[in-house]
Amino acid sequence: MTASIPDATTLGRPRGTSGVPILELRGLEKRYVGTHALKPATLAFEAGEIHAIVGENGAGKSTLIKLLTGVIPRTSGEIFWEGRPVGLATPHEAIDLGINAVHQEVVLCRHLTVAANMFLGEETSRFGLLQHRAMVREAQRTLDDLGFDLPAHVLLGDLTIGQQQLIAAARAATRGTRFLIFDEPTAYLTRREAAQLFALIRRLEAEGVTIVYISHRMEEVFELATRVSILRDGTLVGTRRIGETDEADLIALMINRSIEQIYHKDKYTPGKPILETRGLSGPGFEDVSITVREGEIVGLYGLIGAGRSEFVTTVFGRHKRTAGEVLWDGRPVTIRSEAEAIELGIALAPESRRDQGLCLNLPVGLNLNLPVYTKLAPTGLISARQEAERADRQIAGLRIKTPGRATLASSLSGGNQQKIVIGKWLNHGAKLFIFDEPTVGVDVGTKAEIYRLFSELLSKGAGIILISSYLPEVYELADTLHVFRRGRLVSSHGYHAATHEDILTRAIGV
Amino acid sequence: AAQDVTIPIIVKDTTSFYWQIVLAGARKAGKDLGVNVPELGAQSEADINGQISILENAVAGGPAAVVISPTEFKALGQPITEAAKSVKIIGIDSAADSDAFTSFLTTDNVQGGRVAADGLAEAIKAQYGAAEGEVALITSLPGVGSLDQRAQGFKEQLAAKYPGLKLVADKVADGQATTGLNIMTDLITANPNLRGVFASNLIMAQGAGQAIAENTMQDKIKLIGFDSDDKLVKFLTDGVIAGLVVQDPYRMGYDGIKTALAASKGESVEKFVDTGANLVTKANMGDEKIAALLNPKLD
Amino acid sequence: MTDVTNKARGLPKGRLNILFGLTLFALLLLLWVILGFATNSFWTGNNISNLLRQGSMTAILAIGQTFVIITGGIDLSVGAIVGFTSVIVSLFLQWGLPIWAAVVLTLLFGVAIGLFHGFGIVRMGLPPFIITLATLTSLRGIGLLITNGATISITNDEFTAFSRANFLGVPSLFWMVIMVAVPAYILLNHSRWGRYLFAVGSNAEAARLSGVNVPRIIYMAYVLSALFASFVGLLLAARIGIGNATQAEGWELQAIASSVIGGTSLFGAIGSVHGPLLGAFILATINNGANLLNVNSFWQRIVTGVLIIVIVYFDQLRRRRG
Amino acid sequence: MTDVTNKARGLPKGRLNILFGLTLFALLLLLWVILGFATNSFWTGNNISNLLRQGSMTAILAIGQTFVIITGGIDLSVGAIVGFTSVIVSLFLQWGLPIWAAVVLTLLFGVAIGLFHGFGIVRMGLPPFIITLATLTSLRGIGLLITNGATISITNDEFTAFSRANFLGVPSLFWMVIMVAVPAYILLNHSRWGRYLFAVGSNAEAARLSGVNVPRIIYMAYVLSALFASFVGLLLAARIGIGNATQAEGWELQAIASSVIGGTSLFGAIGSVHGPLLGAFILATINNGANLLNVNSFWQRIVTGVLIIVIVYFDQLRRRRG
Ligand SMILES: Nc1ncnc2c1ncn2[C@@H]1O[C@H](COP(=O)(O)OP(=O)(O)OP(=O)(O)O)[C@@H](O)[C@H]1O
Ligand SMILES: Nc1ncnc2c1ncn2[C@@H]1O[C@H](COP(=O)(O)OP(=O)(O)OP(=O)(O)O)[C@@H](O)[C@H]1O
Ligand SMILES: [Mg+2]
Ligand SMILES: [Mg+2]
Repeated sequence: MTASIPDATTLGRPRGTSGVPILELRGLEKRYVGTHALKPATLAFEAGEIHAIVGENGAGKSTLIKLLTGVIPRTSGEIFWEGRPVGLATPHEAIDLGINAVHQEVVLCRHLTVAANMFLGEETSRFGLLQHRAMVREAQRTLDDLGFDLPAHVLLGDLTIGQQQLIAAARAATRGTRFLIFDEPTAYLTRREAAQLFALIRRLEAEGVTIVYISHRMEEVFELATRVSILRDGTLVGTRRIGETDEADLIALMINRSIEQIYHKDKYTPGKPILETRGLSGPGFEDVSITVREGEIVGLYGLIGAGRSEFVTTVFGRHKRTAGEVLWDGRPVTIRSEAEAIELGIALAPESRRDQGLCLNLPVGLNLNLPVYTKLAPTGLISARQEAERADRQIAGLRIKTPGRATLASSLSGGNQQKIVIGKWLNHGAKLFIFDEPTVGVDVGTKAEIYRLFSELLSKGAGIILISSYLPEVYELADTLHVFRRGRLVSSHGYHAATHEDILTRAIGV
Repeated sequence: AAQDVTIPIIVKDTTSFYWQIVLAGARKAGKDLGVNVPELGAQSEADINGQISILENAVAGGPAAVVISPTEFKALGQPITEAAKSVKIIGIDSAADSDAFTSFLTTDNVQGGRVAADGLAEAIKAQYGAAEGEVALITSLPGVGSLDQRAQGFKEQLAAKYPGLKLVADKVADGQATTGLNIMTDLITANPNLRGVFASNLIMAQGAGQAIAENTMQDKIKLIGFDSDDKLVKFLTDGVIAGLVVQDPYRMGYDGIKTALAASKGESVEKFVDTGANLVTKANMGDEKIAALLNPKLD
Repeated sequence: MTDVTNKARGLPKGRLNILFGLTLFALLLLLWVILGFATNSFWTGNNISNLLRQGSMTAILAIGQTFVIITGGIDLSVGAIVGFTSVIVSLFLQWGLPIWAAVVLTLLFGVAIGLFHGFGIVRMGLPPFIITLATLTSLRGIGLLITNGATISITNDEFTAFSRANFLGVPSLFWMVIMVAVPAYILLNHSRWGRYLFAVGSNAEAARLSGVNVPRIIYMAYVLSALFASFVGLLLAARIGIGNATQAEGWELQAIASSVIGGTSLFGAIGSVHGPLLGAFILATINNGANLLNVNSFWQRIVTGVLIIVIVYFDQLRRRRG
Repeated sequence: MTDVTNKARGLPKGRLNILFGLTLFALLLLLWVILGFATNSFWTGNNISNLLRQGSMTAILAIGQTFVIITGGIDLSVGAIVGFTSVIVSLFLQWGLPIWAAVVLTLLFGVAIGLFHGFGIVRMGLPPFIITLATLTSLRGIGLLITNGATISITNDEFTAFSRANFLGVPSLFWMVIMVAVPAYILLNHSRWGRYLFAVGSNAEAARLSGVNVPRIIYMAYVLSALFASFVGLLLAARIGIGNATQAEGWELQAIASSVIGGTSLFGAIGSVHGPLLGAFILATINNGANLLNVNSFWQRIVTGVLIIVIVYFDQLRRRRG
């Protein structure tokens, strides 16, 4: 038996409730070249609990999860499953034990159908032949059963990221799972989808499944978890029962300092209009008229697929508008390409860092400088010194956790990658900044910093369009809040002029 | 009415100058005799399967007779025997493993190799006083029947008649003039005592000739090529090349069609015709007969 | 390859594959009808037999190639394998081995080459392009070395008679296509390994995390491709009656072109069995027709190039609209 | 291609590129030292000149190819362009055009071909593999049609003398490599277009949203590749003194192999200028050495294949460790 081994970091493992911990780590450690991603960690997961893990970007949360699911090999340490040591060298081994995970970035096959993805690796077949129809039926039943309004026969690539995330969750939940890990599952979900996910989690909990839940959103942690562990800089700094802690306590443990206020907002008197759209229509949205003034944050809220991203990318010249006008500084303009938009003074931080935001296999420095090479090198020839200086300044300014500017973007943690997506526009000298889901996967500390940066931009006379599916964020920050539903602008509200419930009702459209 | 008569001619490789001359001869015969002559052929001498397909397609078209130059002795045997069941087959240039040919007009490639050996020996003798020293052979492509036969004839003749000539390198290229050029320059480097080279087709002779010209080795190394075009004729005139073995492809094409037409009408034709291989040197290139071989009338 | 060309991926396709297959089939029929009017000889039994024979080998290669391309790889070695195995089987027959033994041993060579490719990709981490390019070069060299640059004649008439035989009026070579295509179809569309081929091509990491043995799937794809190529080597040897290492030069590009014309995506995860079949027979028809119409063989090349562009362009269009 | 082989990408490399370049250089030197001991003739000035000449054309092709591969594409047409432009320039010279005019016009042909590739990829949405394969086929056909399968002799001695000339004791062909490589190096590493090439190869959508004109960069890559190929066509014509459409067959694969040996990743976004140069000269040295050692030309092929595997394997290893 292993239960007698004393444990320094866990604060009194509750005994007697379910006996032997279902999964236990002893001195588990992971080193990458140049990064000590997880320092020896000892922790026990009780059977049937919902265990949250919180920590800053790059604290090692995903690394821990990858170790538990056999995705990457560990440097040292031991893992015990129901008291027995296990190797966990391959994903297969983890799946066989009943350990499944919904990873941070959606990892499913876009070219396969939803049903094929749900059954991937566990297909049902008769005489060696796949039971196509049976699998689709079964997958559809599961989805319906979970209350997800999604078709099982379409290609996964045809769904939005959020919907794909739900499929990933449904899939992990239905595989004879005994231990299920969610790595920031709500990052790309709207409130409604998040509610569906929570219902699923509750249900699994009732079935006795042990759940590990990673999130940067504190209220989710407090809503769901029974216990919470805190990682800081690869070190497991503590575990708390949820009743014995509060938000401030967790934040202090995570970042080693306290934040009095996350949503930092300075009010500026709005100046001249920078951008105006009049009856703008394009792919995925129709008849949208908004105005962004100097010193103002315009928030766009809506459910997934409401057409907000399409609207801003069209303004940015990525798609062709089909009707309406765009006015810049009061003059009508036609923006035919992204380059023209940038030339005018528009900056866009897109929503999907993997697909739109980053050149993952290129250095951090190149990613940060990509939009400004026209300025860095007006003649075409680049000054290596200037290039390096600028990159270093951004890395320092945004506190991007990386060994250096030459490191590849792919080896950064999710949140730090997000900082690059935002950071590359900050010193660009644009007048209008469009941030599409800028704080997805970003830790509280950094969030606060990003909001402070917003203020700084506003103080210099810039305007901001902020898209967020996370209502508290837009609600607290936006001077004007526009609500989108099915590609149309359905209502506009001043700062704090409507309640959360009002806005949600508008977005869902009763 | 004669235009309804179709006699396709199938060569080994339409992308080579030599076969274009054969086709030119056939074209002329077609015009003279009022016969429709489709000009067919694979895109490489090594493409045996391609030629079989072309033969099959040609026979399917219901021609009066077929003139073919088989790329490979064994491989084309069965298909030709098969084809001969429905039409008369006339072979040109090379043989095939079939006795179904109505007539044959060939250059003996083995004989061509021997002629090359003789020419090389003579040139070396003229330069060094005796047919002695190191020589090399450059073949354009592996696995091509006619080239293998030339190599065979060349080597046999060296062994039989010129014991003083030692074959120090037997190189096979990839059909590219540049490769021939590179092989030749490296041969020059690696064998300072090299006295002669036989480059056994047009492209290799062009590459090797260029290497000799680049290194101005024409007085030290005697090069014998095979077949001709104006580039090689210029080399010959300039003394870069010692000699060329030249066949009579034009006549092969012309007489091939002529014989095929006769055979298709049921007239009796000669079973074997040797169209010959001649050594051309700077000395005899002015002869009328040779000049006609060097400058075939292409249209 | 470049993402720019890649927009089509994200859009719905669903059953479109089958539809597209039909459209390609319509194109093939159209070509046949046109040729039927343009020449007297096209619709003769003899010519159709020829056409079927001529497309057969490329078709089989293209199916194997498709498996590899679906995983997101490429197999440049198939032409060289064809030439090499034609030498091997001729050698075995020359030694007096019975046909069945020579055939089985030759196919085993194919399997071994495929395993080697899998090993290079999975264990050594080499790009498929490179390892198969290297095999291409080396195999031709080994084959030439064995034959000393010459050809090996096959004197076993039973073996060579096969390629000219007909069965139920259809050339035996075409039966071989069916014999390969039917199991290939079942494997690709109705077995879990087929599913995994697509999964690996779509997102190897996702497949791995789902417990799919990705290396095994990669091995499978390359072994099948090499096995099919060695099978074609047998057919070629039977057809031309000799073993010669330089044969089938450039067939890898023909096989890839057939596959892509048949709707396979070089980015992986999109492909079928009927597609490459149609692609191969479209290419064969172009050549056959050009020969019958007495089109200059230089024009044939030009036409082939242009047709490849046109066909793939319309494929792209259709998918984008889809 | 398959993601499995792709793990190496995620790891940090930093200065390793330079180091790797050095190591390849060390390999080249090692080969030279060994050949110096094994033969008497290797280190003669004459042979070094030959070696430099022999590697030059592939080297220039490989640099152009590298630009394309960095964007995540591939250019299969370069060999055909070389053959085709050798015909074109011979024709111009035959017409009596002055050398400079013939050269400029020929290079313009190259640019036009590159623009066509860009058009096919950007506007028609064709995969690079397919459009360049089609051009390969068609260009050879057009070249053959122009020459009617023959060769066009170049009688302009001034033009052909160039390839034999030396300048400061170094063959003029090698000077041409330098003339191409230096601007190519500056373009790739010290200009913003170079950065854009990498960005497009890594993630075209991200590049686009950062204001990069992605289509223009793709056009640029293919135009450069085709331009370099037509330049090589000029050099080839000067060197062998003829224009012939079937020349340079298979050089595209040599160029790609040189590029990959030199560390270029076929997945895009990784590559340099010195890498393909070293790759090309390593391949040239293998051939030159084999000729000097009088190695059977069949063995040469085998050795080349094996060396490609070994070199790329160690490259992968080094990167993975890095
Ligand atoms: N493949 C890799 N190679 C090198 N370092 C890596 C690699 N993957 C992660 N790291 C490093 O390990 C550390 C921990 O990363 P991890 O992804 O676990 O962070 P995280 O806590 O999940 O952060 P986030 O909240 O941003 O997702 C980071 O510093 C990251 O840069
Ligand atoms: N290229 C396109 N052409 C036509 N319609 C499109 C295109 N891309 C997306 N759409 C549709 O436009 C709508 C808006 O989608 P989008 O994901 O941009 O909304 P959103 O409000 O940004 O939601 P979120 O960002 O939360 O996912 C969706 O219904 C989507 O299917
Ligand atoms: Mg993470
Ligand atoms: Mg969006």
